Amino acid sequence: MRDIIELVGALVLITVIAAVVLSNVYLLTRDKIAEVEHQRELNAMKTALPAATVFEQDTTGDGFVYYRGFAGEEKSGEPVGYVALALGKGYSSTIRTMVGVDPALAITGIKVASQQETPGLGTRIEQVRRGEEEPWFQSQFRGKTEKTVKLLRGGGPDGIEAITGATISSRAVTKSVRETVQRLDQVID
Amino acid sequence: MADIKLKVSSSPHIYTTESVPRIMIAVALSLVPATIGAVYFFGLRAAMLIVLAVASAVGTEALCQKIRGVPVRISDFSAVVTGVLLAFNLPANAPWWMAVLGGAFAIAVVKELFGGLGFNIWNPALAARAFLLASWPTSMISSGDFPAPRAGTLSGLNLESISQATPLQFVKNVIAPLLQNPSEAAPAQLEATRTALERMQGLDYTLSLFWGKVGGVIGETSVALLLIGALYLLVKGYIDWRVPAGYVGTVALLAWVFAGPEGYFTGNVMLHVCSGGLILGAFFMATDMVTSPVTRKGKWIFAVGCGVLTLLIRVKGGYPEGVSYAILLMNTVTPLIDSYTKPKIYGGS
Amino acid sequence: MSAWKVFARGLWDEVPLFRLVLGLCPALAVTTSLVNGMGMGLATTFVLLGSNLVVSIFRKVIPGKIRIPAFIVIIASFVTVVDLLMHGYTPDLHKALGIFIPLIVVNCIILGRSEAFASKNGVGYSLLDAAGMGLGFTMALMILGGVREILGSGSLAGLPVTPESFRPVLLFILPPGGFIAYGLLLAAFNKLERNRSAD
Amino acid sequence: MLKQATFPGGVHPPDSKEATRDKKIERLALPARVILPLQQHIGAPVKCVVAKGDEVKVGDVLASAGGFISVPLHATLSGKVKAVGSYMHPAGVATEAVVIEGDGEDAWAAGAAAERDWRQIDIDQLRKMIQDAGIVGLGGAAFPTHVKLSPPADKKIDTLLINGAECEPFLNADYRQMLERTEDLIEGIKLVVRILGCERTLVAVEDNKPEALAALDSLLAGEHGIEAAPLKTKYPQGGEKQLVEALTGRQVPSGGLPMDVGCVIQNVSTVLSIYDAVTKGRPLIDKVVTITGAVRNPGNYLVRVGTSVLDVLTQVEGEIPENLGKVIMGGPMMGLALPGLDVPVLKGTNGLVLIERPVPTAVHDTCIRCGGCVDSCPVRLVPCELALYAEHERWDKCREYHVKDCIECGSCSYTCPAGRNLVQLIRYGKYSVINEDRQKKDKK
Amino acid sequence: MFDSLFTIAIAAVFINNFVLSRFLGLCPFMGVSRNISSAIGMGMAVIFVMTIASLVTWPLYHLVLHTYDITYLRTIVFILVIASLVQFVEMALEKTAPALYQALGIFLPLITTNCAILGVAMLNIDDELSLIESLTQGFAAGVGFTLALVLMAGIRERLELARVPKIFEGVPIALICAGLMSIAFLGFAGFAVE
Ligand SMILES: Cc1cc2nc3c(=O)[nH]c(=O)nc-3n(C[C@H](O)[C@H](O)[C@H](O)COP(=O)(O)O)c2cc1C
Ligand SMILES: Cc1cc2nc3c(=O)[nH]c(=O)nc-3n(C[C@H](O)[C@H](O)[C@H](O)COP(=O)(O)O)c2cc1C
Ligand SMILES: Cc1cc2nc3c(=O)[nH]c(=O)nc-3n(C[C@H](O)[C@H](O)[C@H](O)CO)c2cc1C
Ligand code: SF4
Ligand code: SF4
Ligand code: SF4
Ligand code: SF4
Ligand code: FES
Repeated sequence: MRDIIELVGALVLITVIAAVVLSNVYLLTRDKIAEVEHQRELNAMKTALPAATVFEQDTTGDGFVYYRGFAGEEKSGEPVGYVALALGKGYSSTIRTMVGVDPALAITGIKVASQQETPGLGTRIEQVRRGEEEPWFQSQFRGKTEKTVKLLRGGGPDGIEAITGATISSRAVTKSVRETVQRLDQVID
Repeated sequence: MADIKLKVSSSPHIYTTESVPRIMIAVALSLVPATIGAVYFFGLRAAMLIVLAVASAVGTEALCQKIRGVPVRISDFSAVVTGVLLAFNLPANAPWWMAVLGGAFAIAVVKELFGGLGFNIWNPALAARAFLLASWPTSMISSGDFPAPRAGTLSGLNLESISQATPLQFVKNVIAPLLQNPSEAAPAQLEATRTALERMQGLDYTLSLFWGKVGGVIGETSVALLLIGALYLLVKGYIDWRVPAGYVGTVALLAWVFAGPEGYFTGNVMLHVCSGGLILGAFFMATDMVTSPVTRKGKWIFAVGCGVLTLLIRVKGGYPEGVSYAILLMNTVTPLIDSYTKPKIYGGS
Repeated sequence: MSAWKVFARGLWDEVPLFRLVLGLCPALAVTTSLVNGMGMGLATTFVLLGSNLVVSIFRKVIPGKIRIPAFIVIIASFVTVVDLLMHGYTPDLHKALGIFIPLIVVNCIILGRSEAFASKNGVGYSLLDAAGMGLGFTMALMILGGVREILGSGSLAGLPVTPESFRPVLLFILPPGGFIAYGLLLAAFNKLERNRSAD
Repeated sequence: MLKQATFPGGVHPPDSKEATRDKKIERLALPARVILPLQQHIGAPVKCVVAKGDEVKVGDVLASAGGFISVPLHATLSGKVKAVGSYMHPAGVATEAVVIEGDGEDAWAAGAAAERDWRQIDIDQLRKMIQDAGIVGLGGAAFPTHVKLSPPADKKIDTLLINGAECEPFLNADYRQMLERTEDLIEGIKLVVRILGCERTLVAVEDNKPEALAALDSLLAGEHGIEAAPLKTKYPQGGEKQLVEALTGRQVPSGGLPMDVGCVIQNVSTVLSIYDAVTKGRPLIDKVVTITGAVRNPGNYLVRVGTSVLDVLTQVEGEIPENLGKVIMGGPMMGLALPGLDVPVLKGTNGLVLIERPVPTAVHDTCIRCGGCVDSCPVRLVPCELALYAEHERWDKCREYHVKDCIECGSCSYTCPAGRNLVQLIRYGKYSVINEDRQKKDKK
Repeated sequence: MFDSLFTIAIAAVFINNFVLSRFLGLCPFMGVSRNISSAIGMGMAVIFVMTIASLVTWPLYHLVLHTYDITYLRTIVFILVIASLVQFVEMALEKTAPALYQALGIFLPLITTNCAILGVAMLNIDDELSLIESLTQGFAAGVGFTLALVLMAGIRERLELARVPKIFEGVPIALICAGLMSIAFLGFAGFAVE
């Protein structure tokens, strides 16, 4: 019995030492991690609404979360646009897309935040063609409005060209973006 | 006189006249009608794909056998069968190199690594198709750009306002989404969709599937031509009737019960039976003896399992067709089926 | 055994993944690219170094009966440290490796080295052993990641390395391709080894 | 007539019986010399009671039974014992044998050839007579017949099956005897029935021998409890376990004997030998042998046991064909390929099948899992797997998959399109497992 | 709720099979798949341990670690808890159910340091599942593991008789098999289970 107590004591001791060491490492890295997470989110929002530098979160009564974006350092004055997360059921995953609009509700940009579609098909919603900077599918959304965010063969100014072989993913993004724009429309008035 | 040299060997001293090459050649022959059909329907491009797939399969077989240091036995014709069946599973506009890579993968990875003829667990042609599908999905999935067969159309329907696809893809990827999102569709499209569904129930439609007026991969087009070959194999006893009977029967039954446009017991059985490569798969690929169970009971289980999985994938899964994966999955289960379906021995307790 | 031998063993004779088939899950799950493979390898190396160091220092005071749980605690601590550091300083890699960073804790290589080596040897040798094993593991993961990335994405370390007309073999970045690539590499390694021992 | 009985599995090799089907049994002239291997039965070894130089008459005992499960060996020629020594056996190994040089007289030992009425003899005496006549099962197994006719008291025998199936291709020895000695056969059956006291007897004949069935039917018309039973023509219909299953629906338990399910099986020739032994005091000294295949004078011949195959063929053919490639003793499915011609005809020999050069051989390929062997195995084993396990010397697996139940019928090998020699491999597995068992037992 | 549990179960068994597509539990998958009977034993042991690990770690995380804001101790706490749990189960089984212990006992020690168990505990947290969902995922992940393991065992029993090239014998061919199995399991991709 004494053995056992001794052994358990030793183990507890080791664990406590480990916990103490870890809590220190945790404290050292906590701020950095928080910053990194914040930065990640900020980057996505900035891609969606390039004009803004700071964002202010707001939540509607029914739980819809959106952000007001401001140019400059201060979260004050007239917002240069709004950002919200769109969720669409794709082919094999829920596609999460950050959507930005200007005050006139024209889309300023979108950024797919996460998706697990089929490599080579659905994942092409994030494909960057060689020699280009931006994912071509997402860049189509810039300047579109609620009316023109819809799949259209050939794309162009009046619609979004679907990805061949991945209409379902394309539709999921397009539809969820449209619905989010509609949502924002209700909110910002 | 007594010093005559006699051959001593263990009994029995007589044998069946069948042999592996004879069986394989028969299977290759049985595929001739469908091959001619493929060239008729899709032109020389289909011929090119078949030739390339066969050449690649046979070449790879010879090469692998050389490397392994075993006698080269390409004359057993099994690689030819694999090559033809692989090509049959490609769309007519597949790039030429896919036939070559597919043939090489089928033989090198799926067959020779396991020790060659008789030892492979998975159907080489189907595993290669799955490899091609996962690697270059855009070239293997019809996005309305599979070529239509001569004298036919891709979906078997001539409708203006909705996009074309092979029948099951049409149902799954064109019709279903349109019906689910009516707001996105133009009224003309919805109208056309309803018409399409209606026509797909008709006898005319089944007949177009039967004769080969509907698109798909190059070997599945004409049910009639496939059945001619299958009949020959059945008569020769090279394929076990239990497998196609169990497979097609299960699909038909389940399609009738579950796979209707509305509600149970409204399913269009003939659509499910005559399209999506079921006939090709059930008669020529699920029957590959190497990769299916050896006992009769096992064959029944295998066949019914293929049927259930095929319909499950078609109705619930991501793919419109399902035959190739159903067979591959049942290939995976085959060793287990074999070990649990050993016949009860004579006099056993 | 010479110091060099202790170190070099992990690089060839006992290289984890090719000779000792252990640590399979991270090896297959994260090696869709060279960088991921390297990241996983280095993270594991860090934990190996840390745990071997601590275990060898305290090897005489840890009671034999609770050796294994004690080692696990030590390993888990270093894993947590790596997890936190990577989260803060290499966030993208942290995201890509996901759950497989904390799972380093169950990597048999690490517990195996603590048990088989560090608990019986001095600090210097233990560190060399950890470095050798860790680098061997990293190397193996990089080879696997590199091969899969070139074939499956047409790039290496994110840079395009194949001609424009090459259409990547997506299978290699999918789960089946992981198994197959590893199987083929392992066989190639066996072949090399057989040639070597034939000489 | 019963409906044609059969069993599951089996194969249909071409029956090749036409050449000798209608050939009456002919007696061959006495040979100058016979070689008589001492051990021609399964069971306890015999004791040789003659020495070089002894004068013997036909029917004299050369070796006496070594126990209950054993039978004596008799001289099949009158003359002088030329040697007792090691001679080549048809199975390809040298064994102890007695060689007699004939005096050309065919003088019989005293006591032989006396007429007796079997109904007057008591049953134990009958059994003794059968043993003393050296009778063994002539269906192939050469098991002492009197043992089979002495079932232990706790085994009630209700059915006697007379095996006239002769399912091996080419052979007609049993068939010819059924036609030519129908009445003797029926007397013999009644004799056996008396020994066993069973109620029902079925004389089983494949339906490719309608004449034999008809002959039996007409003679059995008024008989009570004995009837002819037609069988579907299929190999190995004549296997005893298959017969039991086909005719009674019972299965002999694995590792058991037919008497465990109330049956005794006797071959047609065996019954006739019993009849001859009891009523005429004639020991088992000759045998009807079908000689066929690549020969000019195919036929059914009555041959003295011990005559060398060379002598037999020389008498039948005049000279040995130049291009002789293989000689099978027995049928082509289970028979032995002879190592040479200077080997004797044995008690159990029922045929010699000659094959010309080039001898057809199977191409050896890997198994393609066609399942043909599985469907054809009358024991319902999985030969393809058993053979692979035997090839890899996995005795544990061989045991698990019942290798010991294989009856070595060869149906699996016959049917295999890949030409795999399945029986050979399975036999290897079977005897290795039996050896293992024996060693284990010895240790205990 | 039943629907979501069903979805989780189907996903863990077929669509994202733990072994074949999530790459968890590969070492025992390779190590204990040589014959069917031990594969079944191992599988049962894993199902058992995964379920109770899910049952125990979930409250531990949500009620203790989260509440006191020490979630960074998750790895260390989980691994210790799982290790003791396995030990405890082993002892309890030995005392109370010797027959079951006979069947599963030899596999339990192998399981302690197996990433599939720790993995499922962590995924339950990362996927933000409820307790009952975690239990479902734990059980189903074990079933998925067992399915893959038993199928693999069947295949490997047959492979013993195959003429696999020398350099592929053993682990390499087993990996190729796992790859082809995983290709076959792609057939479950995109299943719409809801
Ligand atoms: C293996 C497989 C994976 C697929 N993955 C996706 C996908 O990620 N995204 C998608 O939209 N459709 C996916 N699909 C569905 C088909 O590609 C479908 O044909 C397509 O969505 C319809 O687009 P289309 O109108 O351009 O043909 C997948 C289909 C298969 C067989
Ligand atoms: C595969 C096989 C086929 C056989 N075929 C015959 C046959 O056709 N005729 C026959 O009398 N015995 C045949 N036998 C032998 C019988 O099984 C059995 O031993 C015999 O009929 C018993 O009678 P006996 O003791 O008088 O020989 C065969 C045995 C085997 C294993
Ligand atoms: C009836 C039958 C069907 C066959 N089906 C296929 C097949 O679907 N795919 C294939 O690669 N080979 C097939 N083969 C050829 C051969 O059996 C196959 O390549 C083996 O799996 C190789 O070991 C078939 C052969 C026969 C006799
Ligand atoms: S942790 Fe252990 S069990 Fe898991 S992969 Fe690594 S070595 Fe294998
Ligand atoms: S396994 Fe034996 S019993 Fe079965 S068919 Fe072959 S030889 Fe006959
Ligand atoms: S008959 Fe021959 S090829 Fe067919 S399963 Fe049996 S052993 Fe294999
Ligand atoms: S403990 Fe588990 S992971 Fe480690 S080697 Fe054994 S089975 Fe594999
Ligand atoms: S790393 Fe081995 S079980 Fe996952």
